[in-house]
Parts: sequence; C-alpha cells; structure tokens
Amino acid sequence: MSILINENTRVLVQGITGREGGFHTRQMLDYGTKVVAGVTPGKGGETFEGVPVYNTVADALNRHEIDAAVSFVPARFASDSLMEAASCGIKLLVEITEGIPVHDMVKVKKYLDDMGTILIGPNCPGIITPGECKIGIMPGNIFIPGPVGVISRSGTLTYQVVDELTKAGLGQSTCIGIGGDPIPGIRFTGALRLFSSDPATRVVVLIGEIGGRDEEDAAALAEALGMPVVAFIAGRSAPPGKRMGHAGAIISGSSGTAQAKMEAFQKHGIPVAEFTSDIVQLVKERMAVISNAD
Amino acid sequence: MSILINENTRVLVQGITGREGGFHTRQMLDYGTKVVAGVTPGKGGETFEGVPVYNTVADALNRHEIDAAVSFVPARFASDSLMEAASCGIKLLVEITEGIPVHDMVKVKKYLDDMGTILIGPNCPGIITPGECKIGIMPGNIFIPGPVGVISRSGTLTYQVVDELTKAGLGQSTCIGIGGDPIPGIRFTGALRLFSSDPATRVVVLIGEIGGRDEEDAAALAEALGMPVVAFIAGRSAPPGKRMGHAGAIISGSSGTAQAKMEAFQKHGIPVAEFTSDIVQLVKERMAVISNAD
Amino acid sequence: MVIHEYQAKGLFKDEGIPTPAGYAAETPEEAKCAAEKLGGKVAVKAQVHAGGRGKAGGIKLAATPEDAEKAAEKILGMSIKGITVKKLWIEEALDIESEYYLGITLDRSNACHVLMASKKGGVDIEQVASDDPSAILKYPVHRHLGILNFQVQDLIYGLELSPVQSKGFTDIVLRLWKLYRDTDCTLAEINPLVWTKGGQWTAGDAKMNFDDSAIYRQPGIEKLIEIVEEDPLERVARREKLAYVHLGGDIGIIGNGAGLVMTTLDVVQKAGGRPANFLDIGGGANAQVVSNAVKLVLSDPEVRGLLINIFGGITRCDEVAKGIAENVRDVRIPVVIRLSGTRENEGRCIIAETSLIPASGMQEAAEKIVSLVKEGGS
Amino acid sequence: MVIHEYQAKGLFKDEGIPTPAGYAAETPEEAKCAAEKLGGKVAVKAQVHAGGRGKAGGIKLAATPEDAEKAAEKILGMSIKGITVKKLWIEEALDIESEYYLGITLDRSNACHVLMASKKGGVDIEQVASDDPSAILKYPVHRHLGILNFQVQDLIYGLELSPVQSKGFTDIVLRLWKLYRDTDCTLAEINPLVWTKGGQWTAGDAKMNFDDSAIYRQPGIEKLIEIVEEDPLERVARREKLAYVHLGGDIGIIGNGAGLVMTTLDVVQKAGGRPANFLDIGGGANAQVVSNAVKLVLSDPEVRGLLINIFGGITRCDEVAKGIAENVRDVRIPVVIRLSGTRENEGRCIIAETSLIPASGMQEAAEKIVSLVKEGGS
Repeated sequence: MSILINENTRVLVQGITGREGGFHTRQMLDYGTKVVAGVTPGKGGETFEGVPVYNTVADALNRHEIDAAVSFVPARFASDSLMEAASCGIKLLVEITEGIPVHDMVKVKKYLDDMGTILIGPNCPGIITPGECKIGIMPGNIFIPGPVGVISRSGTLTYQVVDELTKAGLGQSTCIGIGGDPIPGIRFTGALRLFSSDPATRVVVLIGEIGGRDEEDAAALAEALGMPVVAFIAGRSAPPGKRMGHAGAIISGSSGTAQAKMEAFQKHGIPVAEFTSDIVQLVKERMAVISNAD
Repeated sequence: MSILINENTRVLVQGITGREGGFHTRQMLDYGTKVVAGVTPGKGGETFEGVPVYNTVADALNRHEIDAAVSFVPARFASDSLMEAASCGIKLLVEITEGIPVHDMVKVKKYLDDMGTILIGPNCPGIITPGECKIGIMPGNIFIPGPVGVISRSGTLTYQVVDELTKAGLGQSTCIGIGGDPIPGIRFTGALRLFSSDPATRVVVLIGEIGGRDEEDAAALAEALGMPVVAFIAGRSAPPGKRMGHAGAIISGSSGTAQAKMEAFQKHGIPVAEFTSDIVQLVKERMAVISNAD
Repeated sequence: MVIHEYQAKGLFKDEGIPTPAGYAAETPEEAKCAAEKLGGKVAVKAQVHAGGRGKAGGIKLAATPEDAEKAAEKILGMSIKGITVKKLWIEEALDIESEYYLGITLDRSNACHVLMASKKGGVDIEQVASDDPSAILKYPVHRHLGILNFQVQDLIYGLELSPVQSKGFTDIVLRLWKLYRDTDCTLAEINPLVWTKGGQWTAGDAKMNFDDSAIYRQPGIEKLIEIVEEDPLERVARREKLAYVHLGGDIGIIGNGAGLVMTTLDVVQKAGGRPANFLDIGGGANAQVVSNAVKLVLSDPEVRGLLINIFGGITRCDEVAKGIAENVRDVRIPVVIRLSGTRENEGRCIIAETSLIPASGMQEAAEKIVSLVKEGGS
Repeated sequence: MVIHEYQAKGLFKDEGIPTPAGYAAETPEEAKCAAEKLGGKVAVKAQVHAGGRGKAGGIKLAATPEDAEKAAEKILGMSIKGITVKKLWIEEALDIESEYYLGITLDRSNACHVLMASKKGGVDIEQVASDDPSAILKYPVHRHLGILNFQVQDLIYGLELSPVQSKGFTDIVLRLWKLYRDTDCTLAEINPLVWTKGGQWTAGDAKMNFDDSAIYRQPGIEKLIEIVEEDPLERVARREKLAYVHLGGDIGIIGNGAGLVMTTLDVVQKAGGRPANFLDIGGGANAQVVSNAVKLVLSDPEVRGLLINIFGGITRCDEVAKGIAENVRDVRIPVVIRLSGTRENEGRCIIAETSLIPASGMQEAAEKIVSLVKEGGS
C-alpha cells in the first residue's frame, strides 16, 4: 500500500520535450513509472522516448486515461499549465518548477481547491512510492519499499534522510516532497491525514524548515490522529530575517524559528532529531513501541 | 412542513431603513416573520420598529443568531451586500432588488456557490411559507397553508396564480419567486429538488416565462424525480427578439419560446395550463391521481 | 442594448483589435467622399439593428467612388426588416483568405460568460449551431479569473491555426474579452473574423450588446446608443425608463411585472381583443412613473381602450391609483382597472372617485375592456 | 526584495495615496536645500533596510534648514543594526491628530493575502500583535476578487473612524491593494497612517517588499532595488542569481537546496567549524552556475576551507563536478566535496582527476573540512 500513487498510476508530463522535462521523463520511465503521454505546445504528433506528445492536455485526455500530471513548464507559464491540467479533470498534479510568482500561486491554489485537485509543490522534488511509481526528480536508487512515510519541505535534504533510512534497512511507503514555496499545494497536515489512513505506513518522518507555521500545525494534528511521527527541522543556525535560499526558509520576528518548531513537536509528544543521523534511531524506537503495542 | 423557511427562521433585513426596506419590514413583522436585526451603514445603534439596526452584517451576527437575510439595498451596492452576508455565514439570502448588473451577478454567483449559500433572486418577490414566515414583498393575505408548492420566475403573476389557488381552497406549502434575471440564484431545478423531499408538498405549480431553458431542464427533472407538477408559461403572444420588461423575458432565435417550453413539459408528462384560470383544475386532477395512488 | 457596427468597430480600434479602415456616411455624397479617402475598392454597409442585412441587399461592393455613391443611393432609405436605413459604414474591401467566427456572450444556463469560435465564419452562426453544433468550439469563461491562456491555446489548435496566425489571434481574443468585461457586454461578436490574403487579421463585422442594468457605469457606451430607427413611443419609454414594446393593436395594456403583463396580453387576445402594447411599470413604481406610463400609452393614436392590471407586492395599489387618477380625468376612451395586493383597499377608494371601471380579476378585466372597445367601435 | 521609504512613497504618490511632501538627500547640503524648499519644520529620516530606525536615532525633527543640515550630518554615516546610513529622506513634519496602522501582506498559512489595520499605529506592530492581538483587525483578501467593499466598511467601523475620515480611508485601502496587487508585493505597510490636525490622511511611513520570483515582470520595481547597504558579496550573488547569505566564519559552504545547506551549516557547527556563508545553488544548476558559486565563496578573504555538499535530483552531479573542477586548479585551501544522487558516478569520475577531497556522506565531509581548516590554521 501507499498514498496517492502506485504501480497503476498513469502519468502525463507537461513540458516533456524540454531539457529538464525530457531528462526526468527518461528517469521516470527507467524507474518503471507509467508515463503515458506528454504535452509540449507545437509538438503534438511527435513522440518522445516512445511516449506520444500532444499540443494540449485536452488532446492528451482525448486519447489516454490519466491519473496524475507532472509539470516542468517554465515558471512564467506554470500557473496556466496547472489550471489547464486541473480544468481537464486530472486530480493529482506535481509541480517541479521553482520561481512561480506568489500572486499567481494564490490564484491557482483557489482554482485547484475549487476543482478538488491535489497539488504537490511547486518547487518540490515530487512524490515516489518506491518500487512502483516515481513522479518527480528524486534519484530513484536511494529509495526502497517499506513502512516509513516521509513528508518534507526540502528537496535534497529529503534525499539525505532517505539515503540514511535506506542504508539502515528502513524502507519507505511513500515519500512526498511538498516544496518550500510560501504557497504550497498539499501541506504537512494534508499529507499526514493521508498517511494516517494508509495501513502500510507505520511511522512518518516529517522534515521541516524554518519559516511559516506548518510544522506547528502538523505537530498538533499528528497527536490528534495518533500517528507516530519523527521530526527534523533544518535551519537551527540560520540568522533571523535572512532569506535562506528560497522563500520558505525565512524567519520573521520570533515566529517560524527552528526552536519554536522543535518545541511544538516536543509539546505534542513527537521526538525531534537533532541531526539527520539521529533519525534512523528515533524511527526504530517508534516502530518498536508500535510493535509492542500490537 | 415546508422548504427553506418556517416559523423559527430568524431574519436579517439589509437596507432596513430605506423606503422599500422599511415598508416591507413592517409588512413582514405584521405577518409574523421573526425579523431579528437590520443593517443600514451609518445607522448602527438605532432601532426600527423595535428591530435593532447595525452598521454591518458582522455586527448584527455578533449579537444575533440569523438564518436568512433579505436585501433591499440599491442595485449598485447589492452585489457587495450579498457577498457580505454570505461571508458572515448566512446560508439563505433573498435579493429583492432589481437591476443588478449581470457581470456582477456572474461573480457573486460563484462567490455564493463557493460558500454554499443559497440565493433566492435577485429581482424577485421572495419566499413565503404561509402562516409561518414571509421573507420578501408578496402581499401576505393572499396565501394560505396547504399542500401546493409554487415556484415562479415572475413576481406579480405568482400573486395572480396564488390568489386563484387560495380562492379555490388550495393552500401552499412554500412559495418561491426565483426572479426573472438572466443569472438567478436558485433555479426551477434546485427548488424542485427541495420540494420533492418535503412530505407536506403534494404537487408543485411551476410558473415559467419565455427565454432561457430553465423550464426545459425543470420538465426533465420533474419526471426523473417523479414529482407531480403543473406548469404555466407566460408570454405566448410575445414577439421574438423583444425585451419583455426584464432580461429574462426575451426570445432569441427559436430557443426559449413559450411553444418550446410547453412542448418540453408535455413531453415529460406534465400538464400545462393555457390560462392561469386553468391551473386550479389541473392541480386538483394531479392531487386526485396521487390520492388514488396512495 | 445594441450599437451599430461602425460604433463597435470604433470600440475595437480603441482596444487594439484590428479593423478595416472606414468612415460613417449619411448621404451618397459622404459615401463617395469616404470612398475617395479610402482609395481602391470599398464595401458600403447599411447600419441597422437587424440581422440578415447582407441577404436583404444592405451591403454592396464598389470599385470606384462613383460606384460607392450609387450604392449608397440604393441602400439609404431601404427598409430592412421594417427598419429604414439612415446611416452607412464605408470601409476598405477585404482580400479574404479565410473567415472565422469569434464571439463572447452570456451563457445563462451555466451562469457564466462563454467564448465561442468556429472555422465556419461569415455565415449565420445560429444556423451553424443548429446544423452542425460540433463546428462551434465553446469555452466557459472562469467567473472570477476570466479567459485563461490555456483556453486560447486550445482554441488555436481547435481552429487549426498556423503558427503565424496564432500570435495575433491570441491578442484579439484577450482584447475582445477585456472590452467585453470592461464595458458590461452581454454579446461581443466578430463574424467574420477575416484572415486576409496579405496575412493579417481584421474584424469583418462587429456586433455588441450591452447590459441595460450596467449602463449607469458605462457613460461611454450610453452615448453610443442611438435610437434613430426605434419606434418613437419606445424611444419615449426608454427616456422614462419604462419597459414598453409596441404591438400595433387597439387596447393599451399596463401592468406591473413582465410575467403578469405578458399573461394579460394572452388573456386579452383570448377574449378577442388586440393589444396595442406591452408596458411593464416594474416593481415599486410611484405615482409619477404610473402617470408617465398612462400618458405614454394614451399617446398612441391607435389606442381605443386601456386595461390596467396591477397585483401589488412591492408596488402599492394606492400609488398606482394616484398616478392613474391624475391622468384619466379628460380621457374619453374606456379605462378598466384591476387592483389587487398591497394596499388594494386604499387604491380602490381612490379609484372609486374617478370614472375608471373597476374589475375584480384579470379575466373579468379583459372581458370588460374588449367588449367596451367593441361597443365604442360599433 | 525591499525598497526604501522614499521609493515606496514615490510609488504611493503615483498611485494616488497621499504622502507628505519630501526630497531625498545624500549630503547635509542637500538636506538643507530640501528643507528650504519644503519650508517650515521637517523630519530628517535615515533610509536603511532595518527596523527600529527611530529608536536608533535615525529620525530627527528640524525647525530650520540649518537644523536639518545639522541633523543630516549626525545621521549620515551612522550605523543602524550594522548598516551605514548613506541616504536621507527630508519631508514636511506632520501635525498629527491620530495614528493608525494599515498593511497588506501574504498570509502563508491561509494561502491568501491579508488586510490588516489597527488603531495602535506608529508603534512596532509585531509588538502589538504579541501583546494585544485583538487590537489588530485582519481581513482575508479574496483570492480571486481581491479586497471587497464590505471589508473596507467593516474596517471603518472597527477602527471607529468618523464619517469625514471614512471616504479618504476607503480610497487609500483600495489604492494600496491595487498597488500591492499590480507590483507583486508581499508586504505593503503604512505605519503610521496619519490623520492630521488639518483633517487629512497621509502616509507617515511606507514599507514595501516584493516577490523575487515576479521581478521579471516588474521592470519598474527592479530599477528601484538598490543594494547600497548590502554585503558586497551578497550584491554579487544577487547579480549571479545565487542564494547567498554572508555569515562571517571561515568555512565556505556550497550545497543544493535550502534545507540541505542549512543542515550542512548545523553539522559543520556541531563538528566545531564556523560557516562563512550560506550558498544554495538551487535546483538544476549547470556547470556555469556552480563555477560562479565557487568563485563567489572563494572571493571571501576570510574563507580558509570549502565544503561542497550535493545530493542530486534535478541537479546532476556531473554538471556540478565540471563547474567545480574548472575553478579549483589554483586553489590553495582545502576543498571537500560530497556528491550523491543523480549521475553521482559520472560526477565522482570527474572529481577523481582533481585535487578535491571526496567524502561519502555529509557527516564525514563536515568532519574532514573542519579538521583540515584547523590543521591549516595551526
């Protein structure tokens, strides 16, 4: 089991013939992802790595059943392409592109909410159910199937953590990178709810960052759901008021500090790893507690 | 029983101190409607006929439980006042005002849809559950309680029909004037659905007009719901392309003619009255059929 | 409310939508002069608010200024669907490669605006819609965000436009939407939208309707609304803000509410009478409005009897009675009045002191006025 | 990205939001001259991107042009929170009746913009927010329709404004929203919004932040972004579009992804090192970007060792390796590199032919660079 995607998920790639879109389509195909169609305006009728390319999402949907779309479209066209995919009825979107203007995302978010469409990202690595389906840009080889759900605001930090889990033999049910933008699609809370109703996920690793208050919301929800969680927060040594790489990682005033987030988790009974290298041990402890309780 | 409103419905009047708002607030109070609060910007703190007046809907809701709002606000401020009431969480709005620009209504309609708010009107007489609650401008004395539901696109024509029903001893469960504007809130179909789950309503009189295709939709739905309906269409002698009094009553091309609508009803097994004076007899026949079937 | 082609093209031009060069003209001399200024072949086009103008001979091509003058002579004064042509639009003749249909209008059933386009341009689009609905591409316009770029992209592929056609087309669609939105349109239509042999887009025709209820905030549009070819009584009605339609019979009809007035027409016809007009005084009319309405109907020389049918809700019977009582003192034709609803007793008291003939119901009122008019006529 | 008060007031003025008359100045003479032009009492205000400017002595009132000159002498060159004052804004002193707070900003948690206002203006609003949250009125801005009129009405009653104050206030709120929306703001703040003894609204201060991601479509704003008081290396980073923050230690840090770089800082600190900077090369960086990043970090004279921590996803290890290999040939300080993920084998092959010190994990990399820097320093 898994959440959102599995071996049957049929995927559309928006921007399939671009540099990044093309490279990662090959990687996804290599991983075994069912990439059934691609869209690049003006290239309808071509094929890319055996995948048929269409001018519009509507054209692709005339020919294929599609469960999810992933977009590599440049930032200034990205919000339009998200609305295009949602308007055609695709219910799961993954937006890899970074640098989408925040005013655009405010509008797009409501559009997607109105359509009942789930968005992962933007500015995220995507989602993977190891051994079944990878939609995004993560290096597939570091993931193995298993009982640990992963939700992360950070891209590469996720790889770091997953790499350590995998090396310790702790496989993953599904791993979602929700992205670090100020207006994300799915958040920690939404992903946590999904994991809590997935029987294959026994513990969730939540990788947060400074800025915002999503980690605090997630801490409270995890306790309410009774979902075992291990948390990690990046940015303890970040100075306040500085923009650390992307819009998500900025501390304003006293809110959004690593300290405040770690305290929130501890308050709700959730262990917080000091370094990524502590995560494996904490996950093992949580799983031991659960096994004993069974 | 009834739909949408009953003796317990607590009503807010927007524009309570205006000429029309004031007059009809008195009429509603006389009828027994629970008018619990009114809004007129700048007159907060006053009372009108014993009803406390507030500057904003939010202020009124701080002090009162409110189930429905009725608006007499001038057309150019009306769309804002609808969004105000909906944003505060009032779930039933009645808009009496005529002449609201259609581009405003397109936007407002989506706003209300998003909030799950039901709108009756604009440019309508309102809604009445005889003997219990009147929200609007109908002359209350012509209504009596009974088993007939009434839905009408026309204001005064409704009074004509109800007057005839009442004189024949056929009382009404609830009577809704949905208004004749191009972008109405609730339509024939929505109101029909509500009546079909109201045990007190045994037959529905549907009073349509030339223009649009709502009557055709309602005809199909009535058959699907198995709801007994008697229909009447105004405007048989109207020349095509002429605007008959309000935006709803205009025929363009071959669609929206009285003839097309009457045929749609007949096709779905619904009797159509040629003149209002035929309605009573048709209602009695429908009720006799139902009684025999019981 | 509608405006003429030449006015709509003026709005297009201001918005940056390409239109052929042209001039308005009201005389053959002006038409000749316009053709001279344009040079080359021109089209002489009748400016009337009626469809089927081309079939009726209201559009002629002219190779020279002299031809244009002759064409203008023929078209001016011509009657198209009962409307006399008083104005022309002279524009450069187009070298047409292909013709499309492009329009935005209100979709009442879905409570949104709708973008429509077709490869079958230059013909009656309602005919296309009924013969071959799939030939018209339709896109609902987002109710808050407007036309979205991907919709225009879909449309471009749907119309099979070439890359060179696409850029200008996107621009036209977005500008037409902006114009539609900013001027409270209910219809903005380009039929045909012409792709010329020279590789340019241009609006072959232009049609725009506007929302009456929004005219208060559209002073620029209000100025454009000419009423030259309307019925003179309808013109007065517009000024008085009364909903009036001239029907040509001899029994004047006044009522409150479109549905009730339409039904009154039906009942009068059934009783053997011929309604002279539709007149809805609307909701909440005061004595002054009612007074204006009575004067308007009585100014129709054909009217030989008047039926007033009021069922008061927001309209109060006493206000109506006051407005009528003031105006019927010197009236020699029979006036039947039916008053029910809000303040009916107060209204009836006022009526009782006049020469008006009361009726207790719509049916009775119709029968009374029809028989009185027949008596008067015999 | 932020702009100065005087620049924000310029945008306000263009949008029709009332501001006090004023002039920018960079010398005491210019300040004096500005005060002469303004006449009467003036305020001399330091233009720095730092809060608490008033408390730090960065704002002085001056009764005469000579006083203004003296105040300018004191403020220019002053250091406020580590930033040297190089520019002043001289504006007419206000005769304050009452002060309000008005702001629009992004509400990340609710994924919308939010309108905020308070009767407690002219003070630190974050302090008000934590001491007395109810003193700040907040209205979510509709994500598609923007600020709605009824919200401004609610706000007016909430602030207990008088009818004479209301009209101008509505106008200011709607214009501020328009400016915020049209310039891709993430913060537009007037604190205090001043009601003068003369019965006028005016913006006592003005603060605006803009979305970095939208600068491509805001050429007017991009021009305003001055970087005079920023760290010189940060200025270079902005030009190269690298996310760089100077931290002051001796170990340069480069990584891909904000979270990974922040975590690298934490690990280096734990290992006993002092990070010189934060530098995120972002996603999908090519060899050129990486090359620029290395040059940037090495141009910091304090840097005595460099740690590069890459976990490739959209970023490919071979591209990174290429960019680095080109730049470290002549470097004398130790460079430790960790490469994992997409194309890591290709990347490691490239690195193997250089003097770079490979590490297989983040922890190991941090420990290596810390010990190498310590060795080098001893």
